Amino acid sequence: MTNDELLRMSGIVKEFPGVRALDGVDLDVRRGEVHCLLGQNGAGKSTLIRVLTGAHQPDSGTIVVNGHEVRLASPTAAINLGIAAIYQELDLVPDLTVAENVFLGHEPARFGFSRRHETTAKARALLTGLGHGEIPAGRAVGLLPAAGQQVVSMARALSRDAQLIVMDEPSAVLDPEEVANLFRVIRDLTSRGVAVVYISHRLEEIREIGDRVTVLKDGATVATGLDARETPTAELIRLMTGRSIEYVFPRRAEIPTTAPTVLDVQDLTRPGEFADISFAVRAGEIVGLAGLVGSGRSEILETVYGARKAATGSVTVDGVPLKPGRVQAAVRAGVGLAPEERKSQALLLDEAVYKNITVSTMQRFASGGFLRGRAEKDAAEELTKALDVRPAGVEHPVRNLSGGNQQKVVLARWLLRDCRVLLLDEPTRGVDVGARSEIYALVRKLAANGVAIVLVSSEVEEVLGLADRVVVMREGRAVHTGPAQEIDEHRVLDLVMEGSAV
Amino acid sequence: MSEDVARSEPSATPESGTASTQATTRQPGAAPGRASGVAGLLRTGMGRNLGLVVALVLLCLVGVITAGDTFATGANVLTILRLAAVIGVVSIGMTFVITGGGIDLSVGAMVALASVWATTLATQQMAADFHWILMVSTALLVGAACGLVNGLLIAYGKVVPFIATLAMLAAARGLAEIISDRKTQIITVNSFGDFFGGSFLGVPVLVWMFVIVAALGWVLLNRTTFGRRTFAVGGNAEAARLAGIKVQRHTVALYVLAGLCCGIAAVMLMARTTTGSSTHGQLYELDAIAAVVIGGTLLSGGRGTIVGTVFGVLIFTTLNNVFTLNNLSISAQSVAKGLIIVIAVLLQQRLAARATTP
Amino acid sequence: MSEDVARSEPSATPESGTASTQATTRQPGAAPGRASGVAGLLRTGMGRNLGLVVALVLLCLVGVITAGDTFATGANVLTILRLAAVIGVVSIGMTFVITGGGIDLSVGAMVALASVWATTLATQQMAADFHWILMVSTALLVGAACGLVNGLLIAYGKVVPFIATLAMLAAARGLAEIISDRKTQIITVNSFGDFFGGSFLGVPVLVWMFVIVAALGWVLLNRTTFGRRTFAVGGNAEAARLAGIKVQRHTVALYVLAGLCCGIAAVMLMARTTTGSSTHGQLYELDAIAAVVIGGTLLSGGRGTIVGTVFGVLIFTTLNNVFTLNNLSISAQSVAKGLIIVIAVLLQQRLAARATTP
Amino acid sequence: TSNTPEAEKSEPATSQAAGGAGGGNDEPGQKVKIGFSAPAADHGWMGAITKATQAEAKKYPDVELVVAEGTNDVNLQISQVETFINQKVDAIVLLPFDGAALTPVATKAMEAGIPVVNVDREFDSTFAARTTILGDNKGMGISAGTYVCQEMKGKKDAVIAEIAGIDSLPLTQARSQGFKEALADCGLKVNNRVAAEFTVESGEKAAANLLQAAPKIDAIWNHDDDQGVGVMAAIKNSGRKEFFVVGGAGSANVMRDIKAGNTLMRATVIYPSTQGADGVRLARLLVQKKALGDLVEVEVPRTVQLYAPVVTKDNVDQYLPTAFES
Ligand SMILES: Nc1ncnc2c1ncn2[C@@H]1O[C@H](COP(=O)(O)OP(=O)(O)OP(=O)(O)O)[C@@H](O)[C@H]1O
Ligand SMILES: Nc1ncnc2c1ncn2[C@@H]1O[C@H](COP(=O)(O)OP(=O)(O)OP(=O)(O)O)[C@@H](O)[C@H]1O
Ligand SMILES: [Mg+2]
Ligand SMILES: [Mg+2]
Repeated sequence: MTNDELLRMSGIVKEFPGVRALDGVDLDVRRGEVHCLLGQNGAGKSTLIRVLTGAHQPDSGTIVVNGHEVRLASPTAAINLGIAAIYQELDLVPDLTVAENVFLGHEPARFGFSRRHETTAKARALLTGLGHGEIPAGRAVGLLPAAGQQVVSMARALSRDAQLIVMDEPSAVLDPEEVANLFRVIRDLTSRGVAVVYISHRLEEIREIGDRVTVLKDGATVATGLDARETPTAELIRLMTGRSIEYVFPRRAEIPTTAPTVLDVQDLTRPGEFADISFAVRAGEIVGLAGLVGSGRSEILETVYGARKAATGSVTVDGVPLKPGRVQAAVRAGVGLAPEERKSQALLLDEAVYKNITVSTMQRFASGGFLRGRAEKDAAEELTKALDVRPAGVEHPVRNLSGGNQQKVVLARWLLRDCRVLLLDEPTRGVDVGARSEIYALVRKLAANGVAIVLVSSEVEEVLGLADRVVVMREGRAVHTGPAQEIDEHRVLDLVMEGSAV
Repeated sequence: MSEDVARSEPSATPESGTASTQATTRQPGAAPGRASGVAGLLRTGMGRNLGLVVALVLLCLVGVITAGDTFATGANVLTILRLAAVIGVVSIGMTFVITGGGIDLSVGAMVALASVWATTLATQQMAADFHWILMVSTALLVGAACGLVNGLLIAYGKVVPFIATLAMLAAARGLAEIISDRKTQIITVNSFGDFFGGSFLGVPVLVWMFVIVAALGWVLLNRTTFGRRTFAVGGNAEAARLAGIKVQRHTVALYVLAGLCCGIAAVMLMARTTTGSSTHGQLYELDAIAAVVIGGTLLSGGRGTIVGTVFGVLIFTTLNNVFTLNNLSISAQSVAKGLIIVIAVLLQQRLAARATTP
Repeated sequence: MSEDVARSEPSATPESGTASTQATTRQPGAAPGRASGVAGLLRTGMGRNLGLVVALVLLCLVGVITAGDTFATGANVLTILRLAAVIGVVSIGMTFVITGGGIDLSVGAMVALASVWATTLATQQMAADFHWILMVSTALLVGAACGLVNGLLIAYGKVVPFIATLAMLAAARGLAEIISDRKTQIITVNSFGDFFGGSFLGVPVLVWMFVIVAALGWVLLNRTTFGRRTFAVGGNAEAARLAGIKVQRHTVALYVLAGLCCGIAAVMLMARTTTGSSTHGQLYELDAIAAVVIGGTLLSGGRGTIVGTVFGVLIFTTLNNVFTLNNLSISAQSVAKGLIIVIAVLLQQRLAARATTP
Repeated sequence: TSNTPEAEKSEPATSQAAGGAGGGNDEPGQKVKIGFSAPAADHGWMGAITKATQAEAKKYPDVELVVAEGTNDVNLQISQVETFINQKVDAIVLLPFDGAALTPVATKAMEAGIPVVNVDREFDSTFAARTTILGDNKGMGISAGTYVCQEMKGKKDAVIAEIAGIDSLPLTQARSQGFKEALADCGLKVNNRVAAEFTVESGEKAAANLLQAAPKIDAIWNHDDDQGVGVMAAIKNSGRKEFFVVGGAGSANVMRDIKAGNTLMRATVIYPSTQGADGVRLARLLVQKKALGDLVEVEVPRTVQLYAPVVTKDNVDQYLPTAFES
């Protein structure tokens, strides 16, 4: 089977000052297979990918492509070898159009003049092939929602005539329908002999699409060539974490019938985004919003939070109406929002972890405006321990953390705050299995303490498992509201898809 | 006109402090129906620059009302254009640098150095023997060389653009003074003045030069891969690098381009003044950046417009012209200028926002 | 000194073009073992500013070698410090604005306007009757008021900082000229000069003022919620807003602070020159921004250091002093300045990188 | 020329009602629209020039003065003159930022039939101006140097310092040249030279550094009295007293100091700030086709060079009235 081998990386070491991110990683990929890369947050997956695409230079180790040892001195070198990537952090140029982003770096051109019609047409063809012909090729990418941007990244990877495509958590921002679509594309690619390296924290996806699995732990390969379908889940988790984790949702507590309504949303409307949204959340209750990407869930949360101004409708907290379009009003009333896009909406990338965590609760650690750093760090430390943020220590700049660990930092910020109402938008995006169960437990505990929680997640399982009541959204409208126990995944998906069939 | 549509949001979004407060409220709005053809270009182009157009028109109205007989004459229009030409060319180069995420404080000094170098006795002697083209190429070369140094320092030396070009500002002006011995060097090569001082189709050669540079700049920025890369480098340098764009080399190219523009501006200034001098181009950095920014190019990079820059330049020069015609007290001119700049920007914002909201 | 650690990467990372190419290679540094106490402060502070320290020391060495007898005297050191004081105070204010993601081009004009307003006949008359504190408060008020206008325009009017403060530059200087009728207004209130011209413990009052402003600035930026918010607003305004920070109000506060510093600088300049004048503070904007940026504050916001700024100011003033002591021609000074700036920055980068690499 | 214009200048302004000495020159005549452009008023003397020019124009009901924004950008200044031409003003008074650079456009104005009065910084073509009014920059240096020589009384090892103005301007170079030549005459030289920017603040800065550079000084010549305010402040701060200071330009402040005799400022060399005002007068005469009253000549002369006298305690009263308030 050696002639089948496309890529072999062996003994890859990559050291950042003070951190050994990769410590002897081996990976081999065959033509036409989907090779899954598993590992906890911070295990080194993204770093390995960046070495493979020439974005990082390894300190040692060899890379063999098609039987030849290569040195990938720059992204261009990797591209020329037919290695394309969808990076974990969206790497698009917000002000360029969709088409321009798809063909960034290799735009159709003649004598240096870009052939815009050709670019647009080709981009449209690619998008259509991805099942997203509706994404306007001429729109600035920055104006697209996260999922749309992810599609553009995919189109870009496909635009290169690649023999190996690396996908770093492409499904993190996708809903079930989109994931199915993605898999269709992947199958199409592999049938043509293209190899795919697939990274995800959702084990069921691995089962569905993967052929073989390599597991990374603390920057080293701990298992390779595992069969993606046969290896037991418990075994994978053990390999990744070194312990066994029960991947289940914590038990719901009964909400006392006397629990007061804390958040009351009435007839909220923003034309073009969502209309006539009404729901109420009682103290201790978790309400989940399910729906496809683009169904307007994030917009609802942001509107409740005052980050967007509602056209009509009202938001009341503890019986007091909030002034629309004013974040301050919401914050004062005890509303917190853990936003969807951690990088642009939540994180201060150059700041230390603990400063990111305490930024919304600064007053608590200050006397007369002077901050007590010790107290801040202690509080942050406690949370990062609970969430297993790696590397440990609260003084690293957030920028240097892995994606999943950054997400944990965002969450920690809002867990620290004593909110009356907590709005969680995709709280587990990119978070590994172990930390995920920690987060579920924490969210449950908060609810048990009387916080009203609204949860948005693209993983229907998560919404159903965690929420007490579910609101199913389709195209900006609530199509179903009811207790979570009375509805199952298939019913939700049916509800959600109904419209798209029309 | 897809990329016009793409960039037709309110272009004067503050890029600082309160900037991204707008990010989430970005209108997702249905893509403004693929406008095609000239009408589309006009519509979207106008939409984006509506505020600038209105500001310029208002300014002209003021000019016509307060000094109608002189303001609205062909000669006066040419006067405004001639004034706009020199700083205009510099501003085109600056647009590229800023769009690419940089800044160039040394433009004025480069103009001075290029003008001095191109008018030394030696150069003029050679030019007299051979052709004035020698002086022109000297100026262009000097400009490009300074730009190259800027670019290398920034791209490979990793010196922040502000500091690198500030250093170049000091060094180039100092060098200009040393070369010229702080004397104004008079151009004696008559053919040079004859050519650049002349007119073509009733329009001064200088104005033609500005028009050509602006047109080339527009094409380069909006219709070539070079332009795409400039947006990419300025908008997200890391993404550009990962996409295989040679970010460092491109950065160098941008500064060389800016330097080249300064060389051209130096030639124009030499033609206008018949001199080369180390005092030429004073405060051009501020003027050019102001024109670029008021035109809607984002100081933080990634978004730039040549048309906006041209409007920016025209607004500032027309302002000066109207002031001169109206004999406002000099100090009052300063105050009025401040007010008008703010009003123009506010206008531009409101109108641009309205034009792009369905 | 945790926040020092947090920002201890090579501080001169270009924030443009090639900028983010480095983003991925930033050192995550195992937090350099919680360095505690003075030694820790020194170590991390030194690490980050090592290049600046070395540059300053080298400069002093040159001073001692070329003009030993005059350079290394107490009087000369005081001269340098006195020169540094005025622009230093302005730079402290600028550090806040830039760290918060903005820029202030109007600092020089605000200094001029404040100095003029505080030395009008009327103000001086009142001050003579009552107390010189009246002049001081006038200057501070005028500075703060201008800053307020800047801040409101930027935070609520959404005018980009560059343009808003450029407008203020024009307007404030114009107003200063109108008020002073372009005359240099000599201060006749002797008590004012006596106080601010005096010394305390052998150190001039002006130098004390600088030291106090810098110390307060450091505490404010590094030890208070205000400072923390400044970093947040400058680093990611949208995130800050969603985290519940009043971004607009904070932005206003930053510009008021900068204005206030200009008011203080105006008082100091009045004391130094015994005058108020509309020509005071020329090109302070460039000097201050240069000092701030060379000190390691990121022009794109989110990272700022008061200590670095102080070093930046000292380097520039010492440079001038050494030049003058050596009787260098102005042109040569210019060229040398350019070279030295670049060398200092390159040095700072390399050393800072090394100091933070274990 | 002689030194009489100095005395004469102050007088007609006030004696206009009395008819003046100009043989009816001050009588209102044909309306005259004059365009005036000068460099940026970034220092006291330049501010005084514009002020004096405007004040002078106000005195004549038949003069309308159009003042362009001061600028150090020759391109803008050229455009201002072009605007004047478009406006068809009757005459242009031009204090160019750079004489040579403004020559082409001034020539253009002359060719368009608009007389140009060139003030202070000279064009490099005689066809560019009908009349030129010049201060005597080199003469200023010579006067200052000569005065210093006198005061040094043959002291051969005297330390002389010079605080120049904006070093990149030709006029500064001319002043320094004159100073150097005059000093050389008595065997002295400039030991320390710094340059400021004509502003109070820059003067203070330059002087502070200079005083450190030279531990012992015998005389300082400071090119400009407005920057001199700063120079004196720096000297006061340093507590040094071993030298004397000679000023330049002749501001009222300095003259009052000289008169009071309680500072180190012992003399100043006049560089009239009324050149623009004179320009307006001559321009008016040119347009109205009148001659200079005190001359037999029936045309306004081609060049008027103003004298640069040294003002000391002895003669200060004579000059104080014309001094500019900076
Ligand atoms: N530029 C960097 N500087 C310093 N440390 C880094 C840098 N990039 C990554 N690291 C560190 O390297 C380790 C591996 O990070 P990486 O992003 O590869 O993890 P990952 O497996 O992709 O995790 P996730 O599942 O959360 O995305 C982490 O500990 C991270 O903190
Ligand atoms: N693929 C797409 N192309 C273009 N526009 C889209 C696309 N997906 C969504 N939109 C627009 O974006 C808006 C909402 O998108 P958004 O992704 O924020 O919704 P969401 O329900 O919160 O999804 P998610 O949970 O992924 O955040 C909708 O109004 C829709 O018009
Ligand atoms: Mg990752
Ligand atoms: Mg969403």
